[in-house]
Amino acid sequence: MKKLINGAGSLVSDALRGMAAAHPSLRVDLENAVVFRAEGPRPGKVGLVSGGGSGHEPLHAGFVGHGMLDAACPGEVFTSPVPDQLVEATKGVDGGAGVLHIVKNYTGDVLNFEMAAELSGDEGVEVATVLVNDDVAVRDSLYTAGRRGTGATLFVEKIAGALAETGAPLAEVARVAREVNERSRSFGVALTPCTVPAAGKPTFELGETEIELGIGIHGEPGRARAAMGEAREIARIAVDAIADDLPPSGETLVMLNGMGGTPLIELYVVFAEVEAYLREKGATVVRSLVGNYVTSLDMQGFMVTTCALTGELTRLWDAPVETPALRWGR
Amino acid sequence: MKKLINGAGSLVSDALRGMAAAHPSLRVDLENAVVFRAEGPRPGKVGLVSGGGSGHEPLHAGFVGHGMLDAACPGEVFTSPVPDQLVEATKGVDGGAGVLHIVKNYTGDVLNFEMAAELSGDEGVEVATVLVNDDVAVRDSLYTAGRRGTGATLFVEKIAGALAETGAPLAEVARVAREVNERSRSFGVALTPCTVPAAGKPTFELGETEIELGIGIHGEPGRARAAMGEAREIARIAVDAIADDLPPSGETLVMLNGMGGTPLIELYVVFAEVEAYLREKGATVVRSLVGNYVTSLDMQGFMVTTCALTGELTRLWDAPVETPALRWGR
Amino acid sequence: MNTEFFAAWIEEITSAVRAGRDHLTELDAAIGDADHGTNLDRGFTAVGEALAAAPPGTPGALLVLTGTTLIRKVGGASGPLYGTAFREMGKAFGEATEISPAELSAGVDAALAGVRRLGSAAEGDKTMVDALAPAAAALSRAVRDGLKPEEALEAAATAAAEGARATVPLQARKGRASYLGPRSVGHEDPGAASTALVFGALRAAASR
Amino acid sequence: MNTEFFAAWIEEITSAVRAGRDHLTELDAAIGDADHGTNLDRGFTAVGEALAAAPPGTPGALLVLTGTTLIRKVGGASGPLYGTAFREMGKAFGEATEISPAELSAGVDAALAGVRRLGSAAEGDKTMVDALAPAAAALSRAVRDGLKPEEALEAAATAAAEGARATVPLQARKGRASYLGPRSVGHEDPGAASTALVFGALRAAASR
Ligand SMILES: Nc1ncnc2c1ncn2[C@@H]1O[C@H](COP(=O)(O)OP(=O)(O)O)[C@@H](O)[C@H]1O
Ligand SMILES: Nc1ncnc2c1ncn2[C@@H]1O[C@H](COP(=O)(O)OP(=O)(O)O)[C@@H](O)[C@H]1O
Ligand SMILES: [Mg+2]
Ligand SMILES: [Mg+2]
Ligand SMILES: [Mg+2]
Ligand SMILES: [Mg+2]
Repeated sequence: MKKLINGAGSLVSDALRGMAAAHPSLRVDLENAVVFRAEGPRPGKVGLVSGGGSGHEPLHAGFVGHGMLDAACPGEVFTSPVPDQLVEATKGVDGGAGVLHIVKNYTGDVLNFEMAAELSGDEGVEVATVLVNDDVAVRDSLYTAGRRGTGATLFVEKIAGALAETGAPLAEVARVAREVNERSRSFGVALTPCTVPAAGKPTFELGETEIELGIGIHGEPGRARAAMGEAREIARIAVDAIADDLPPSGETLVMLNGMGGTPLIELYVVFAEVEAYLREKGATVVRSLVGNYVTSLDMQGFMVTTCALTGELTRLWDAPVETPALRWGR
Repeated sequence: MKKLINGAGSLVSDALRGMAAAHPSLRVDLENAVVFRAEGPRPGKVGLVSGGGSGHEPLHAGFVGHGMLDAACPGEVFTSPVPDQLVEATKGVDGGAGVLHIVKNYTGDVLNFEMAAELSGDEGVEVATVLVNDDVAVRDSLYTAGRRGTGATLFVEKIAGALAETGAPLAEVARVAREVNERSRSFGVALTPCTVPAAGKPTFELGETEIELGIGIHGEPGRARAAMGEAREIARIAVDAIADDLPPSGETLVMLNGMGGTPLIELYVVFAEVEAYLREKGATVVRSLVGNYVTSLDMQGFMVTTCALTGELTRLWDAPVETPALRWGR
Repeated sequence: MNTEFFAAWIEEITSAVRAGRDHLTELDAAIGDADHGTNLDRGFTAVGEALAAAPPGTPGALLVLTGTTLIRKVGGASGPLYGTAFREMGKAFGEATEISPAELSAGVDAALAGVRRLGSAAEGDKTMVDALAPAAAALSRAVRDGLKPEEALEAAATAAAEGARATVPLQARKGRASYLGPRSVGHEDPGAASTALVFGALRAAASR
Repeated sequence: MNTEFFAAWIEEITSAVRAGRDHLTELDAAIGDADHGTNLDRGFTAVGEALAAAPPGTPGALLVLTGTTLIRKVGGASGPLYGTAFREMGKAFGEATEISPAELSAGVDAALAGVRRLGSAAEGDKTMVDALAPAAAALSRAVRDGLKPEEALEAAATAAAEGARATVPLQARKGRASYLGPRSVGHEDPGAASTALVFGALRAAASR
């Protein structure tokens, strides 16, 4: 394992120093490991706090800024943040209109955010929570911890962030956030595992002609292994998995997300296939993102995330956003 | 080798289909393999054409748009584009004020652009050329093909593109492009080789504790091999190599560029070290980019590119840009 | 069992976790996200610092501080779960300075109840509950049968270890491993394995 | 040597490049960017299509079309360089329908001059010139010495192959390999190796 780090123990704080140096629009609280907007909370605006394990960059700290998050809490690699950190963030972004917690559905994230919401409530901050659970690879949610939160997190953060910017009340922001989640689905494929720095070796082994289908974003193995094929076939497997759960139709937002180690040129190849196949199935891709947005360290592979748009969601998606990793309109 | 492709032969055109589907702001001429701005040339504006081998995405097609390039010509992977393609692009972007060719200094790129410039001239388009050669890893340029063009290409494209947008004449745009190149330096480090799809295996072998110093952007081995160390040490090696050639001072633009396969969290760790060390050496990083901008397929590693700013260059850097991979101010 | 005893327990856990860190992380790599060993190691290192900074005067206070520190420093699923377990056990001990085997057994029951409440996992879901529940049961049986303290702790440690091993053939229904569906079968649950270490450490503390 | 002869030459080059593609790409991987074999294979495949689409009537026209197609389809350094070589050779043949050994030799000299002009590489810079220049010299010597055509082509092929092999100990001063400095020593130049294939194909065409 070769990693550009000064040590696995200091990875998150070293990276936060880099973010602080690179982005004057952010205020990085190194002590609490919270990334805030430099300008602080705006009175009357709902604050948005997201967080989760590190290793998914640019998620979440790369999405702090106008039109998106107010604060992000990075945990250790693939480990949810701790309650103290989340409380610090929640208090720090409260402009009096309450705070929305955006939580990916993993036991660890859920438990730590729950504790933080309770503690923040004790300190007088109104907190609403949206649970993101878009990953169709997890079936039988009765017998599992439920669907994982993956790519749709970005959609929720962007769209709820845009609505919050208009001064909408907490209940409204939470409503739209849940709606985005309900209209979104994801499915991921890995060509290689990733290597967690503190573990020092790949999270699983994969042969030269094998791929993992239905992966999450934590280097975990997927639900099944399949033979490597052409981009076209693999793209269709992912779209079919999504379509089985929510038949694509109408104006659709698509993210073709790289898992961190896949060259952009390959992501465009896959996107061409995904777009064509969705069209064949009757949906129209009217908005898209292609690139590394919700990653698993150095994993090679991709994830398709779709969101069935409404007029309101499209308008909010198009609204200006100014963050390190997503920016338009300003 | 596992790649998300439909075949090495169709890689570039498949990816171009993906770009066309993802970016309505682009017009992709699939037959000639040229990526244009959708809106076409603006009368009186100097056109900017860049190009080079594929495998460096988002360079160059990801930088086509307002405030940057007018067209990009992707060649086969790591192979310069051909003259026909470049002529097509040059004619297609000419708004009557002439066209600037931005050429990275590699024998292949130089020869093909030269031929294209001659052919375009025959067809009545005035062409000026800027040769980018910022890579300090190549010394003794008398005994080599000269310094390679690497990271500074992005700076040249952005800053010359901003000036062209103001309606400045070709000579002026070429002048500022050359100035950016002269004020820029790069040095790259690889932790792993990359795999060219048509070749099917890694371009070189590197042990578990070895790194390559002074790499280019074509998966070629560097000038020397060294032992893997902490991010801090490696960052300092890169900055020292640049400083040996052009002592850092004053307001500086820095790109901490990932080679394609390195997680963003590691790039931020390295950036923190680069910024601190440049500060120690007397320069002030006032503008920066951290991410995958000029890549070598799936290579893990990074490149530091610096540019000693002037008031004019900073203003042009800050000017609005609206391309798939670089966007602000619009 | 006095405050020193419980301090020794925490020390024993800390060294067992340190020694077992890579093993726990490997178990987690197979069916989770490869951080369980690192998580607990980070957590108990912090617990050591917290206890040294402000040594608590009672077993209850010591365990509450242990739990609080775990919640504050670990993150992930195991942080709140282990944290709650130690906190509930500490709260069950109240202000007492000497803990009887029966009180210890009641404390472990409280820990189990806390974990169950928070994570809503049942036995057989392939989680730490599969080691914690049999340990609690064995301890309470031993107390009821009037076994010597060392024998009681031995029984609890054995039950926890057996419970952990018994997670191998199970299909996970809680936590990350559940995402794997049938592919989670054939691997030991990392949280159950660490719970076995925790009860092994209790036995070790008693035979110090 | 008539138009068919030169068509046969191009066919022989095409199959030699196809067969040697991976080897050439490996040579390029060692000191370049791992595309030389792919580049030439793509180029000569396109040449085959172009010649089939509009079969030229003279050796000169055939070689000019070959060169133009290489320039249009290959890219990289070798596209313009090989393209220019074939174009210059074709231009040197003019309208002639039958080419004598002396005219062939003059054509190869013209090709060499074209490559030199474009790439400004000298002998010893570790480029295709290191195979092309000795081949040109051997051919001109053979013609001057009145050797039979097959012997002359044999001499050129041998000289090209030896020239290519002789690039191994050299340090590159042109092209991508020059960036490696002393590390370019110990590897055969891919362009010199492909030039040896080109002259081997010329000999093969003669003995068809
Ligand atoms: N709902 C739950 N109830 C009880 N224990 C759980 C639950 N979910 C997970 N666990 C335990 O937590 C362990 C994983 O801990 P850890 O790896 O530190 O956290 P994470 O899963 O967040 O990475 C699992 O092996 C399991 O024993
Ligand atoms: N300036 C030059 N003059 C002559 N030949 C050159 C020159 N530069 C490169 N070459 C030849 O081109 C070959 C490389 O061709 P190729 O790999 O197809 O192009 P690229 O270097 O652009 O990838 C080298 O091995 C060398 O023989
Ligand atoms: Mg975890
Ligand atoms: Mg090349
Ligand atoms: Mg885990
Ligand atoms: Mg090459």
